[in-house]
Amino acid sequence: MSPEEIIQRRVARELHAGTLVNLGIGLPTGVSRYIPHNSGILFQSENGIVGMGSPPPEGMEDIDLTDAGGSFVSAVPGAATVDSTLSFGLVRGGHLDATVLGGLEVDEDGHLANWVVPGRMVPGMGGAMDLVSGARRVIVAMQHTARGRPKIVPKCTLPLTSTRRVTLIVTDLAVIEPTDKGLFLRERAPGVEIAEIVAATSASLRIPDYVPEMGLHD
Amino acid sequence: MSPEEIIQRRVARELHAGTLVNLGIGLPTGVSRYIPHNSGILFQSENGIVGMGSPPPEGMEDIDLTDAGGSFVSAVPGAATVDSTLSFGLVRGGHLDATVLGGLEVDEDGHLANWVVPGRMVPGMGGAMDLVSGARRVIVAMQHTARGRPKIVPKCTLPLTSTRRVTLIVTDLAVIEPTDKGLFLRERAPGVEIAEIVAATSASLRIPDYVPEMGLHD
Amino acid sequence: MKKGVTPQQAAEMIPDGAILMIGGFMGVGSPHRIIDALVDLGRKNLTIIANDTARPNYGIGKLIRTGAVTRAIVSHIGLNPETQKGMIDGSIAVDLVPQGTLAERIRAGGFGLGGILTKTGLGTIAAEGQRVIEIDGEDWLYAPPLKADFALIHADRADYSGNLTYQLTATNFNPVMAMAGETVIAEPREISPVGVIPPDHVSTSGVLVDYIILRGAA
Amino acid sequence: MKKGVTPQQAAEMIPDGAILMIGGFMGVGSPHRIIDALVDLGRKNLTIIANDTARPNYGIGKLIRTGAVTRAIVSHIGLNPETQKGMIDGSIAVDLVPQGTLAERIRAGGFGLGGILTKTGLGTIAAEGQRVIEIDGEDWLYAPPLKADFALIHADRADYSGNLTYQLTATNFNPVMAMAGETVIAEPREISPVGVIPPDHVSTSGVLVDYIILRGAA
Repeated sequence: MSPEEIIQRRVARELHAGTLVNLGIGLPTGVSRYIPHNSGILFQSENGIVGMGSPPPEGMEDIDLTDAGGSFVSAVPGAATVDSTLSFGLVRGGHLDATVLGGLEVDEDGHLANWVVPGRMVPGMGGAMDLVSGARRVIVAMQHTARGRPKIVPKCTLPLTSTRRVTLIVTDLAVIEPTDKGLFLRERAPGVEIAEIVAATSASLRIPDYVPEMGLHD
Repeated sequence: MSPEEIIQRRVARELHAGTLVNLGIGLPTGVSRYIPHNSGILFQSENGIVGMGSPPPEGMEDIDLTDAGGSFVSAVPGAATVDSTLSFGLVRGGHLDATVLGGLEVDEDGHLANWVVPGRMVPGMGGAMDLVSGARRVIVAMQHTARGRPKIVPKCTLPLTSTRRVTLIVTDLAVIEPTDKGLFLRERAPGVEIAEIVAATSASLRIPDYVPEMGLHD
Repeated sequence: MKKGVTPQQAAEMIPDGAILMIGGFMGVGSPHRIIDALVDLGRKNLTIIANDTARPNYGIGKLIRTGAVTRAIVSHIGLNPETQKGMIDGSIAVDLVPQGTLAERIRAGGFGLGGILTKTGLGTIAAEGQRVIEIDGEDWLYAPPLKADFALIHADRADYSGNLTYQLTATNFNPVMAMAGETVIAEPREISPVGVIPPDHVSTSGVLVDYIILRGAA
Repeated sequence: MKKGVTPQQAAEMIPDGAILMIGGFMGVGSPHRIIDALVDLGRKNLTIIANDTARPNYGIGKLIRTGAVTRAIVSHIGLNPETQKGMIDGSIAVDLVPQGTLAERIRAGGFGLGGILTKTGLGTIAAEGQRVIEIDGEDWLYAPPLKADFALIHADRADYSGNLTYQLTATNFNPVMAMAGETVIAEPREISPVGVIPPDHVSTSGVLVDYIILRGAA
């Protein structure tokens, strides 16, 4: 199983029937592959739809229906179109159960940096700052390290996306929960030892007596 | 011609083709009687429609289509439904060309009082404060006096609806324009002498050399 | 699939002392069956956030007549002398709020905004005791967001997943209140299978709606 | 009846140095024919308020490539390296604004509000130099309203009176920008007689629209 797949399958278990969820572009988008059609989970895309569906069959694309990355998508039965003000009203107003976002860094305060690398990458924050500030739960889905360097750090060196603490960090090695007492190691990826996680993390981790292996969504 | 009809016919001349107009309940509503159907003027009702039409034929009322007073109305071809936030976005955002409102008092600053008589009448301001603050032009349509007492006064004794100066006062005796130099008498009602207007007005009026008789809409 | 309930079941969820938003404008577009059930249960000490209190013993006026309401945040009570009487004798605390300000305050509550900045009411008694914020040398009246324990709304049509449509001036405050209630109960006139309402015609997404009043349930 | 114009006539109305709002999200729901005409005319020194600058030489990206844009107020430029390059070399002043904040700032401009109060961006570099307002002990980030000389919007359908409908995620910023442009030019895909769009399906009332781009005009 690839690192991405481990992350996506584990995140899928965090999403509950009957709720509204926003998946960021890239790795988070792939979480939807592990959500059954009858799950009762609705996906929001911040460019204006509640009830986004999978990519359409070849040749059936609607040029007026894309995700926030501009890729063609479909709509599930019961979908609703929303304009940009209502789309972010859903986000900011606490109507979104969860957002799943990629991360460049997360630190011991649970702060996320994921929108800019000054001098190197200036994409703009798009909807990320609203999502992290407004969603009821913020789940960071990212590889544990980037080119061997830890991404879970004592203090973010990159500009923050929000000063709000994220809810959960899911990586290919671990599930970590930021709290006001620091970062708690909650789960290990299958076959991964605690020492391996600690070695790949520059932030200080709080390690309970029992750290189970993560369950993965089918 | 009744005093109301003089006022309504004169106000009708202030409304221009292709604009959006809000008529207050009561005397102002009657202004629409003197607007031809092909005028290109659209009426807004703040409870949620752009393009309000005349009362429907007997037995054809739609219980979901009323004016702000709760009376049944119709919709003109090209009408649009708006919710309360958009309805007042049109008002506050300066998209409404004119509002025509009744008045209890108007004073030398051009300030209008029309929503409460403390201790005697507590109706609430409804949409009046937004309309007076937001419409591009505010036309007060009222009888010149109430039970013989002037309603155009040096300083309002009743609580103001807005500290914004109204655009024009149209009464059964006169058309008066509030400016930063005071109230200018612009027109006399047919057959009415200037002295009669001055006598019925406790505010000080600025009187140009030539004060024409008002033209009335057919 | 949303939970369908009878008006009685809906009313039983609402305790004495609850803060309720109730849609409608002079009773047009109000959830009349829920109101009747609240009256039947004899609920007390309710706070009502609504445009108005309709007419005596009609719509919200029924809750006024039975003494269920001890506080009302409304824009207009002019057509319900019983509410005026309650305000004057002190049995109902009435906050009169300009209609556009009321709509925006509810929206701010539902959209996660910290309040609104408006010109409406500035310098009038409706602004007494309220904060004025200067921005670039210009004064704006600040008004705080409004939220409610329950939003009781009318709809023209619902689908099984809670998507709602409204009709004409029965729209009014219903969609914005659907954003601002902790629990949202919708009383539709018609109920349809999912997919009957096209995404572009959904005015309120089902993700905002908690309960639907069942058809014909007495 | 609205004035119909060709894309060229529309572009000729827009002077060098104008402030433009342009609808669309990664080019989906953008007024492509007006953009092409602006490029053909070689307009310069434009300020663009939009969600993004699409991709290189696509949609708003065409205006970037031809050097027509000297300032951009946008939420995202990640998929257009030419805009990023312009930002870094200083040829384009880019203000990055969180997407939900951008939508609300445009709305505030069009709805006559003094700005917005949001948590989004608070404590991040996106809030640098911006005003923080404390309300009941809680900090909110203030962001000012946005208006434009012209709003250039896409629509799915217009009627002769300028009423507009949108389709699916091509809706995005178009309806809110229609409120905030001094002059509003709509580029619909289809044009219908008045009455073809029912009042409840009109998303933007024709009173907001000044010009309609004619069908097929080359």
